[in-house]
Amino acid sequence: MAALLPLVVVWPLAATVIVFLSAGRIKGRSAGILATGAVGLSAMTGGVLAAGFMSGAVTYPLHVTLWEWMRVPGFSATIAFALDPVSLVMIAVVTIVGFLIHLYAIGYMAADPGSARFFGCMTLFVAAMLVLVLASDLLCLFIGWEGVGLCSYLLIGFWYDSPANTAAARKAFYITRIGDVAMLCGLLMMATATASLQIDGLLFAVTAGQLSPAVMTGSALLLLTGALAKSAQIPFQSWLPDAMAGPTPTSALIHAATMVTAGVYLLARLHGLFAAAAPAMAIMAAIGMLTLLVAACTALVQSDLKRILAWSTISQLGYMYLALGVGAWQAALFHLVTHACFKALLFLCAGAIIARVDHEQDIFRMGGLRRFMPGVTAAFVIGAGALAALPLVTAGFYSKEMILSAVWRGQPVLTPDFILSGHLLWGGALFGALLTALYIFRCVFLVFYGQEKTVPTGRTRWVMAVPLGCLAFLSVFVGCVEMPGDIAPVHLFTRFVDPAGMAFHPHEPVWLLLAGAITPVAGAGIAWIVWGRSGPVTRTIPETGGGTDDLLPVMPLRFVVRITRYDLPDRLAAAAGWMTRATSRMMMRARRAALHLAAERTAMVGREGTVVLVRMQNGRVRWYAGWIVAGLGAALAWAMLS
Amino acid sequence: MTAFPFNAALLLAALLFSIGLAGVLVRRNLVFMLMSLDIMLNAAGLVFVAAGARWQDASGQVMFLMILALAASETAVGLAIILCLHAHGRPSLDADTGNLLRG
Amino acid sequence: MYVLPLLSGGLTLVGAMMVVTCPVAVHAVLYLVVTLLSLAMVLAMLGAQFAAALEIIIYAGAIMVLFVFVIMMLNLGQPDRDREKEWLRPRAWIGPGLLAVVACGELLYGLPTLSDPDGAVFPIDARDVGLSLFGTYVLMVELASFLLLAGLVTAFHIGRTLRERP
Amino acid sequence: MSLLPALVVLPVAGGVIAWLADRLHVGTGVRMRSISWFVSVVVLVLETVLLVVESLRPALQAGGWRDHFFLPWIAQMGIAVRLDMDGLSLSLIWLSLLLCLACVMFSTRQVTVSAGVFHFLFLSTLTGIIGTFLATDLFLFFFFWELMLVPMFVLIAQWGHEDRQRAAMKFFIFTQGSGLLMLLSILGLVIIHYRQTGVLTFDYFALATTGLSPLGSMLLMLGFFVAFAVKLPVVPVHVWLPDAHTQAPTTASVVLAGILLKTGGYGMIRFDIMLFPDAASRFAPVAMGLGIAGILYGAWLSCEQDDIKRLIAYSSVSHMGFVLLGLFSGSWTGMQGAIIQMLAHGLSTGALFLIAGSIQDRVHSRDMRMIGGLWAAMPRLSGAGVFFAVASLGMPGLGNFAGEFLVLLATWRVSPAMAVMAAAGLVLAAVYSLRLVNRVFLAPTRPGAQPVTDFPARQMALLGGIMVAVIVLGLYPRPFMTFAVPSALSMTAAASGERRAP
Repeated sequence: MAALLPLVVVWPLAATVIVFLSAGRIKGRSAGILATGAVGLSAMTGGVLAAGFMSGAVTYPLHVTLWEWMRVPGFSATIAFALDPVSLVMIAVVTIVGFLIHLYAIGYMAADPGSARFFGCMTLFVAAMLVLVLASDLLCLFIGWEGVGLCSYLLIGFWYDSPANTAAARKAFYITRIGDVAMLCGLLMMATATASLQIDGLLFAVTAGQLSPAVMTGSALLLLTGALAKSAQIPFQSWLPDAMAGPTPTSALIHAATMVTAGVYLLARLHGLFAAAAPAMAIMAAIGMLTLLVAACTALVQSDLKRILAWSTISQLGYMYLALGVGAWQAALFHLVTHACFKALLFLCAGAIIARVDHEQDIFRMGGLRRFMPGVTAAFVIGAGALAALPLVTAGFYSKEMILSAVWRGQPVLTPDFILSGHLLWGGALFGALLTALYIFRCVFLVFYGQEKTVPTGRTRWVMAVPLGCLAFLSVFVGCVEMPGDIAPVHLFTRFVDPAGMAFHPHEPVWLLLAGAITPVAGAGIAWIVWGRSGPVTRTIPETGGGTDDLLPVMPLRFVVRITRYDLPDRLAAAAGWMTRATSRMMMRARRAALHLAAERTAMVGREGTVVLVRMQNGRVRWYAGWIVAGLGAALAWAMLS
Repeated sequence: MTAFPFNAALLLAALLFSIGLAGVLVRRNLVFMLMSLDIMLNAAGLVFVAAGARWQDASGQVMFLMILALAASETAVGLAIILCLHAHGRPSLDADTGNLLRG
Repeated sequence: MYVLPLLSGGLTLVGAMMVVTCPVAVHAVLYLVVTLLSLAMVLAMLGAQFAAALEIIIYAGAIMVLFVFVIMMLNLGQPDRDREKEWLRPRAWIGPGLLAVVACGELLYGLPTLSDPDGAVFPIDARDVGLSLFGTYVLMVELASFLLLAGLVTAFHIGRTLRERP
Repeated sequence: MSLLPALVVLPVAGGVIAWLADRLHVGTGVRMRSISWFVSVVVLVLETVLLVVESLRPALQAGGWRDHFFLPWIAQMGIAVRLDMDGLSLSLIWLSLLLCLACVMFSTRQVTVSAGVFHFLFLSTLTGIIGTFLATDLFLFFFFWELMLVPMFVLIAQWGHEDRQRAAMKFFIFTQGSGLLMLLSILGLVIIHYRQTGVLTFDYFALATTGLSPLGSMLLMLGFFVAFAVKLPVVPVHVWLPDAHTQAPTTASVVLAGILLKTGGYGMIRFDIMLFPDAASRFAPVAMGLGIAGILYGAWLSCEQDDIKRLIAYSSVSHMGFVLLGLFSGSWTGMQGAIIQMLAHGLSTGALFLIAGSIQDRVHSRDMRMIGGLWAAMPRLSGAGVFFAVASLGMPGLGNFAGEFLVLLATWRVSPAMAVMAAAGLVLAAVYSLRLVNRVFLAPTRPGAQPVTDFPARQMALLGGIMVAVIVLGLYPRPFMTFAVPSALSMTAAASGERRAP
């Protein structure tokens, strides 16, 4: 059984190596089939492991140490994998969602000449993500962590013909790299303190009190920074919307389902450490809260379909961080799973739509599409419902409900004097849920209802339709594994990932549940009034551009929107980038000037010296004779004087 | 024979040498430079001979002979070069014009 | 008593000065001959008759003839004389003169003043020189012969190229 | 019978043969242009065989010196031909040979102007480098140190690009001047040793036992340090490097970046830190500061370059900053990290220079604005380029990261603030590497680009070998960490201030 664990990673890695080694001999379609098959094999291997796990054939955690990576006095690192429920859940998400997206991509990328490269990068990404998920050593995890970043870079900039795309790719990499460096510093701090980065050993050291509070808080904050950058949370959020420049399957897999949730996974994995670092938790919760609201507001005023989904991803990740911040890492993980399903579904639907309307991404230029693509419409609506957390029938409802109830009870402690109120956070999260329903149903109504503005061509191929169906199914039913205690006492997920945390579900007021259920419905209703009715308030293309429509007079959101529209951190990042280059250029110039000056001085001294020397070396015999005599005179004088 | 004092010989040699030196330095014509050189060589020879006479040693005159041989060959070669230069379009025999490493 | 030494020494110096300052080549050669002859006189007075004889025969005879031949071949005339005069402006004398005076002063200052040995001058004749020459200094003679040979070959070579490359 | 002298002499002898072969062919009129190239290939293959034999021989001491050679040279002065090999030398020689083979396979065949001389100089540089890595007699070391300098100077000055004379002169003056300082230090050490023991010797192990005053050892160490710092290069004296790397012909760039810089690091390990441990530890804060300055400054300037070779050259400055930082962090960890970083940098940057040179051969420009996207035309070249650019930005799992991580770990133990600053260099590394990728490889094809040929399979195989080596270094550096450490005058002994003869 243990031998199967590395295989999970090996399949996609092998596919990558084959695709790249073939040097273009494996063309798009076969590369796609190869890649999909590899990820499928990976999923199957994961399935076998899970089966063994369920049947008790494998006791967890299952550790496989492949080899020792480095060993120096006072530190050692290994390339080692570990399988426990949390990583099993992540494997399931990565491989199953990954498989469906790969399948979809065979159809989506069929016409692209560089699709072999695309599939090579995608499988490399899956391999790196699996390394990240499986690693039992934080340094080994860091391989996967940076690996996914690299693949993200390669895939965002996949269509490199447009400089905007490569710029977006670089921006994504730079911003996450800043977080990575912070994380690396956190790793160094812990490595110095504990001589190893083995996760189990580390958590043991935390519980045993071997680490000083300063080290724990410091490393927790540094790791948090890395995670925030990876998950595009404030203040690192600006790269994710730009990352939509990549092909849609990439956006679905990397920038919705898996990579951006790596930070959530890391923090869930290290929840023991963070539990001991209360300020980090409070900061996490606050950032999650802030991000989910700001991103939701921003999503509300975007007009680009993929960007709306990107902001929505940031917002949903904010929910996860909020949950992590109040200590409900199970809830965060559960939301991660459901979010992976419905967000992947939404992205794939968006891809299907965009592919058929001639790569138009502006929702105001679409409309009435439900008549041309009923299947896609159904899938999108299911996804939207799950995102908005429509009660009972969607997976998103259960996971969001879990978060909300956890937040209600949570009390993040920033300092002993300053405790965030869980109820306040709950209110914010609920308002976020309202905004979520608003913006996603705004999309639904603008894109699928009303008059046609663009007539779609072609049809959605089955390789693209099948994944949509599967994901729609998952988006509806995956939530059934965990339900609030008031509806049904089903707690399969919590039991699975955290058997020890049984005291997680005390009874709470029913109105909490009701509020959580009604809010999305209300949001959808408002959206219907504003954008959906036969005589809607706004469905014309906004004149102002930049995504604001005349929602603004209707909703008192002007202020928030104004903030988010300007995307301050993005400006800051741009300014920082500009400053970097400017200072670099200045240093170059200064260096040149300094060198020039030095060279001039040297040359001047040299010239002055040379004049004398040249006088001496003019090739005239008489001068030479003169010099000889002068030398003679000097020698004689010296001899006589001394 | 009237004796020539040793110190006087040295004085004479030094003056002769300086005159020859000044000649070498001041004349630009190669012929005159050669002549001045000969004067300097003679000055050196004079010192040798005077020293030989002072210490009653034949070595001084041997050295004088050597200087003579040196002067002979030097003059021969020098004059040959002068002739060569003259034939190659340097009729002025200006020593200062030969400062470039070209024929 | 000192007339002859003074005369010969003075003549030597005057002749040398004339050589250095004279603008006409043939005159200079003649002054040089005068210098050499008077120098031979000095040598003879130093008791080196052999050296004096060689000075006259080889220097004043052979080498000076060589000079004269060359000067004849150079075919110098009035323009050359003018050029020499122009080259011998007083300004041209400053540096060399200074150097020469300094060198001379240093030489004179540095020379030891030695008293003459008592008694008469014992001449060192050709026999002594010959014994020394072919005894102690035989290797040097060989070297000198090499030098002369080299000088011969060089002069011949240069002269040959002169003939072949008109 | 030791093979070490053969190892040293073979390249230069082969170089002479290559030269003569070229001359003879010119003479006979049978103009076979690449005859000297063939000779070089044969020589390098022979050398590789020798090195394989050498690597497989049992070590003289377990875990210590592997081989030894001694021959009196100038006995009166105590100068001898003394060569010793340990794991560090062996790994660096392997690196040199691998890169030289790569050079020969990739670029030296393109040299048409007096190819014989070119190969002679190239191979004699190799002799100088191998000798430098092996010599344990200080005089011999200095001899080889200078030997590798002169042919390199001629290579740059004669076969370089547009501004080659100036660059070569700069290179020469910097390295020569600092080499003289080293010579002074060597002589000073020898004389002090002579005064103490009455034995005049240049033997490394004998000199290591010299008792020195603190000031004296500091001065002598600084003399060595400056020479190695110029080679490494350390920031204030790196000025020669960008010019030399940029203007040198491809082969020389690769040898410069891949190997010559490593002689600086090697010298610092063997002749600075191990010879003067006390002075080195006192000097460590300054050296580490210089290392950080190098990391940040090199990376920062690298971000703003338009010339592809210049960009890589500045990135070398940055990477070598890590080496300096690690060496002077005063622990095994840092030393091992620095060695790994040296090996990995040699491979990745050497390969990048090869690729840059190939681009220049094909596109006739080094200006990244003129090159444009190459992926469409040359996917193999571009793929390799992306790989090595990614390696140089410090991707975990590749060689550079292993080295950088160990260095950072060692630095963190000394001073977290320094480690943070050094780690910030990694962000800049991402900036310049990805700029390179997005301006040369993954970029829109320039309109009007000439059709070009991609790398043929055998060159790609060689590059693939280098890639595998980088990956192995990154994922399994342990054997190198135990193998490639300097022997004998061990660090632990050095750290505690006592010295031990071998």
